[in-house]
Amino acid sequence: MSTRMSSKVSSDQWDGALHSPIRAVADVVSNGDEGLSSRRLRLRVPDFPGFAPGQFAMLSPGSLPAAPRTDPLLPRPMAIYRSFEIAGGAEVEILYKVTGRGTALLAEALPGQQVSIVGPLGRAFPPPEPRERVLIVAGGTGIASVFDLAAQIDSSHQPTVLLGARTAGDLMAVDDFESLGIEVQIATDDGSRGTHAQVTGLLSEALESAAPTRVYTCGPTPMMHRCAQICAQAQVPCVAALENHMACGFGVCLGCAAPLVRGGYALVCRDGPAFDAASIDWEGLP
Amino acid sequence: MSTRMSSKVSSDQWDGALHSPIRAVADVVSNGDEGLSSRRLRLRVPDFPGFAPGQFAMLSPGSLPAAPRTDPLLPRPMAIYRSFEIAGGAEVEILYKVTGRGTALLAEALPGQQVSIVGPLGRAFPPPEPRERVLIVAGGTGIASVFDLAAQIDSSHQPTVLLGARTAGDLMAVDDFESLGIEVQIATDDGSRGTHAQVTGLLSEALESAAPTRVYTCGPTPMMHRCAQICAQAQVPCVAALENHMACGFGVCLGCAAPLVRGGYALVCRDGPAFDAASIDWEGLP
Amino acid sequence: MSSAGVDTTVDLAGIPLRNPVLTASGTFGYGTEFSPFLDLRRIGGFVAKSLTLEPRIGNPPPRIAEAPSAMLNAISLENVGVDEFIRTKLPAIPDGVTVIASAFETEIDRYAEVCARLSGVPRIAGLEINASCPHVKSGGIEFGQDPAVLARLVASARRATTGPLLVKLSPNVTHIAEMARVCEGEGADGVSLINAVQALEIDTSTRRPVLANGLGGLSGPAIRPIALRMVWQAAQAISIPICGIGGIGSAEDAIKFLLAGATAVQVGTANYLHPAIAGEISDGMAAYAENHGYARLADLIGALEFPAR
Amino acid sequence: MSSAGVDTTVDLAGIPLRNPVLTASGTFGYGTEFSPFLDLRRIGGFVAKSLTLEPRIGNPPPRIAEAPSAMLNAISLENVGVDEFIRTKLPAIPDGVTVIASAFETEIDRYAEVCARLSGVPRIAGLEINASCPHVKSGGIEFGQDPAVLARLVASARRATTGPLLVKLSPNVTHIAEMARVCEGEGADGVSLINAVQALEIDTSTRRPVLANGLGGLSGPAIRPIALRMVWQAAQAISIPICGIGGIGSAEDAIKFLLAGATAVQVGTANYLHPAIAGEISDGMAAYAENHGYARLADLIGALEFPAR
Ligand SMILES: Cc1cc2nc3c(=O)[nH]c(=O)nc-3n(C[C@H](O)[C@H](O)[C@H](O)COP(=O)(O)OP(=O)(O)OC[C@H]3O[C@@H](n4cnc5c(N)ncnc54)[C@H](O)[C@@H]3O)c2cc1C
Ligand SMILES: Cc1cc2nc3c(=O)[nH]c(=O)nc-3n(C[C@H](O)[C@H](O)[C@H](O)COP(=O)(O)OP(=O)(O)OC[C@H]3O[C@@H](n4cnc5c(N)ncnc54)[C@H](O)[C@@H]3O)c2cc1C
Ligand SMILES: Cc1cc2nc3c(=O)[nH]c(=O)nc-3n(C[C@H](O)[C@H](O)[C@H](O)COP(=O)(O)O)c2cc1C
Ligand SMILES: Cc1cc2nc3c(=O)[nH]c(=O)nc-3n(C[C@H](O)[C@H](O)[C@H](O)COP(=O)(O)O)c2cc1C
Ligand code: FES
Ligand code: FES
Repeated sequence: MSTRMSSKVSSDQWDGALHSPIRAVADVVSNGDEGLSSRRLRLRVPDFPGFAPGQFAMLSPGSLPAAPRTDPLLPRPMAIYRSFEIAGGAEVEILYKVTGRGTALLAEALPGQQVSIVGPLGRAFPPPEPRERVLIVAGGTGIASVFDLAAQIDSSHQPTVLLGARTAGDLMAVDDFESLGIEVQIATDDGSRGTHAQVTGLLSEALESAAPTRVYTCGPTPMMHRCAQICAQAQVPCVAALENHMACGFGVCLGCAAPLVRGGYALVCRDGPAFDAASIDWEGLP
Repeated sequence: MSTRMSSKVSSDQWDGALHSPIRAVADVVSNGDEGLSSRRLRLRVPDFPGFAPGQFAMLSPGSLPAAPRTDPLLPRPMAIYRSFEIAGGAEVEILYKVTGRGTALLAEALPGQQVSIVGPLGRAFPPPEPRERVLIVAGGTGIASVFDLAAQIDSSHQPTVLLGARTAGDLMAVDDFESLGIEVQIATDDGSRGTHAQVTGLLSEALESAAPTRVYTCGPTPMMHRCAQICAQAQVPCVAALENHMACGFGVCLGCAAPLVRGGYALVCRDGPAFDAASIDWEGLP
Repeated sequence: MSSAGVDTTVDLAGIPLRNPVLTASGTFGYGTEFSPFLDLRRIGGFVAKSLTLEPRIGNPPPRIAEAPSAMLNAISLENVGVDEFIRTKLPAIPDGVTVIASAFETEIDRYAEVCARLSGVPRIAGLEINASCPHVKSGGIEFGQDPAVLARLVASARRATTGPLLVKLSPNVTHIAEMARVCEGEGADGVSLINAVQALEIDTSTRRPVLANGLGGLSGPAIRPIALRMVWQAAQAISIPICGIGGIGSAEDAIKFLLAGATAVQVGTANYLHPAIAGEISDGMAAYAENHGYARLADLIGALEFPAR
Repeated sequence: MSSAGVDTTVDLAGIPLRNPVLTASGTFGYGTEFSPFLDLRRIGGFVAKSLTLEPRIGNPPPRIAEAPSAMLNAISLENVGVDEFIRTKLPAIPDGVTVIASAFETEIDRYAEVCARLSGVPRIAGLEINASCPHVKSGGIEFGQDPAVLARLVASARRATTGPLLVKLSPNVTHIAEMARVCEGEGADGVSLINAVQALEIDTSTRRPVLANGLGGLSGPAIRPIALRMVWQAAQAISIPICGIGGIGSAEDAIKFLLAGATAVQVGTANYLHPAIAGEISDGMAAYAENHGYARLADLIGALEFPAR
């Protein structure tokens, strides 16, 4: 699948073409406060080959200014939120929260400055089976990881997005999801927006319908773990996109290992980030 | 001497009052490109006690943003160019060139951001004797170190400023010196502005007059060394402000040692930065 | 020969290299992972992930963490095993790419067996034995931390292979020069240094180490001045070639290692930040030589002017 | 007792400290230099610049340089000498400030003489002997690099003073735990670790070391994970108290050292960046204890939950 505006691709298409990753020096087009707690970064990436939903990129905000810094050192993994084709490449959008030093440095990258990017990395979300209804459950920064999935899924799958956060202020991208014209349900821990509940409560309710369903989830580990349990009980397939710490993003540092139920480890960056939730040893995740 | 606008103090006054240094978190008021190769930083420094000509401050541009960095690590010494009293402190001006990673980081400190400052540090230039004519010879970033000296010296000393640079584009602060109403002579290595010569050539010429003279100099070590030689030959006192590398700026790391003719070392930050040029073992300087 | 007219070739312990830039074991996978980013023929070659006799799955996560200008890792022994490497990984590497295989184990005879299996395999230009592994029989201290144990390890590996043999030293020692001399004495063709520095990082909210393993190895720019010192010290003590490793992220960094006495360098952690960096370092080294009037990069080896004592 | 109601006092090797934050030798001058910035009674105390028998002038410049998240120094032995310290520096220190004096020399009997002169001086709460100096008679290796030499040094210093005796260890060793045990065995009351890590930085334009001395000591955040590892290893081996040093720049950093087993900490390079940082670290440690439900900072000492092996 190539870089696109918002044209939908049929779900069985996105897994087909793998986009060979590139490393590029990207110009910052914009990097604005989105209100709530998130920021939207737009990068002009030369030769960007496109991406499939679920893929991510590694961003190094500190390595390119006139005063290159080695602290913070490691690049930060970020889902590719969406991209727009332009001559000679693409504008790539990242939706992120400032949660530490690397993302704070990213927030300082102003138009006119540059950010090093490596991507797209990882595998796409596996597409749903033809007649499956799709439920997308996301929380925290995981919300950014599922936006393109929501955007790509054919309406025949009746996609519903369940977004969770501690408070209304912690949510991100709600308007974008709503503008896709798909159903969005919100739960907050403090009731400041949507249902006063955990998002996994919404999931349980949604699974009461008997229709064959597939769940996709991305967010804090406890949330995904709970989704996996609920789906296992309901005998519904669940795909979870993990957010392990990463150093390289393309399978060489072996740092992002996720323990598997059958023993051994998968590499989140290479074998994921999306996995069959039933295959993950959730207790063994950090 | 307290913080001031541009009121001159009589030269025997500035050495009297020592300003106990402070460490402060300073707001960046402005940080603009000055044309040529220099930049002007203005900081709002709470409780700034004032300074005397020749004193400097240590600036840490990377330590205070939302994403504190430990690389580059050490603070950078910068002459205090001038300061303006405001309620509760002062606005302190620094004129600097981007020559490496620390100064490049300083150039990124935007209004609204903060810079940690420690100062004023070091001793003032020794004032001239009552009837001495004053010649100020400066080059490179050393030009910033002598501006307040030029501003403070009483017109009875007939101060003349000799500024040198490789090219016109490497000069800084020329307009400021000219607006002091004192004589400014310029020499560039390539003749792109002023005399096509080294600034030390201007000095030799100026010393041909027999009037009792005192020379102040700050700039690249080879330039100051040459000034010292010329002055020694002409039997004219020469005060040189050294620019050794520093870690602390207040006499505790012992890093800024300058070798003395009589053996042993002086600490540039504590015993200087200004020294009787004849006391310095110029060959032993890095 | 680089296009600049500088002779960039070096001979590392009998391994002829196009240029002095290798990539370090454990930071470059099995080579093919980098093909989207870098034509491996632009660099001197690469050292593959260390191999054990059997495939190993490694430590539980978290395995990595960040530290000031550095990263910590405790990947442990995870690798596909020596046989799988020879069967599937090696054939996937493009022709013309110089491959150095790395061996590590927990006992000396197992090390020797890994070396024996890698020995004589056509695509492998040389072996590097990673002496930074804890030796089971010495109560967990690293092979490279005890001169007597190191001597036995090197002697045994030497018997197991006739090809070029590099020994990769642990930095967690008092006298790196002594360790380098042991390697030279036991017939190693060269030494590689340094491996990651043993370190600990703690999470004050959990009051546990950040790595599941507890201790880990520190790598990246933070360790470069330590690595440079050790390379210089080793270079004063031995006459076999040295491969310099530790925090190299630019051509200038690599030049420093040559000046300190290294014949070649390995780029490690920096590959994660910029997967084509080793190629840029190669080009930049040739440019440095040209700008400074050196006809051959090899002329920079050991050219440091060290102050008289 | 801090205002927060947390008991911040600790007993470091017989030296009662108001709180666990000291400042490190060579980074805090003789104490008074910091008075414009910090009331020294806010911190546990300070370790003065190391003293030799005679005043020494130190190395030629450049003596310092920057490295990734670190600095390098080769100040060498510059100090006013032990007698001048006692005569003029000590009386200038405000009452109520805990002073630890530091001794270093190039031979064992000279160390002992420095210790003897500092011993029993009323304002001095304890001695720290800096074992990272090159020992002239051992061909320049550091006292702290050879267990036998270290044992003789500690035994001799022990005889020279009856007061609290800390030994400051060199990190440039294979087994820090062994060195710590030697100190304990010879009667030291505590150990301080780590000193700067031996390192080299090179200027590729001059092709010379950046420091006039050639080698230097690496300090600052870059070495913190190494220091933390060594403190933890020493804490597993000895039961005398440990003073943790290396790259500490925040209360969180200091807490990590306590968790790893340190009774107190010393702040070094960070004093240059922010001359009141030690005071902020003291306050922050009390706040951490309060936020995490510890009534005494001392309860954090060694509280690290290390994964089972
Ligand atoms: C595949 C993938 C996609 C992601 N997509 C997004 C996204 O679209 N938007 C967004 O805001 N965030 C996303 N994240 C999380 C994001 O990577 C972290 O928030 C970020 O790395 C935190 O860095 P920091 O320096 O601000 O935090 P610090 O806590 O200072 O980071 C310290 C170290 O921990 C790592 N780290 C900390 N938190 C996380 C985390 N949650 N996941 C992975 N590594 C972490 C950092 O990368 C760094 O190496 C994604 C993570 C992964 C693995
Ligand atoms: C007392 C004093 C007053 C100064 N006043 C001014 C001023 O008003 N305006 C101005 O532009 N510059 C001034 N300088 C020089 C200024 O400190 C350096 O240009 C600056 O430190 C360079 O830092 P960097 O990170 O950009 O360079 P890098 O080369 O990356 O710095 C590496 C290290 O070397 C040190 N260093 C490099 N060059 C110098 C130098 N010339 N002097 C001292 N240390 C250096 C840095 O501080 C740092 O520790 C002054 C220096 C001193 C000692
Ligand atoms: C994640 C990771 C895994 C590593 N695995 C190995 C390994 O398997 N074998 C080995 O000899 N060195 C291994 N190393 C050490 C590197 O090869 C190198 O010696 C060290 O990282 C220092 O170089 P650097 O600072 O450039 O990274 C590993 C390093 C890292 C960061
Ligand atoms: C410039 C400088 C001078 C030092 N001088 C001494 C000294 O005289 N005696 C000593 O025991 N340690 C000395 N040290 C080492 C420090 O006390 C400390 O052990 C080391 O810097 C590590 O701590 P840090 O990373 O917090 O700086 C010095 C360190 C620096 C940076
Ligand atoms: S992040 Fe390096 S292997 Fe996955
Ligand atoms: S800069 Fe530290 S003593 Fe002068």
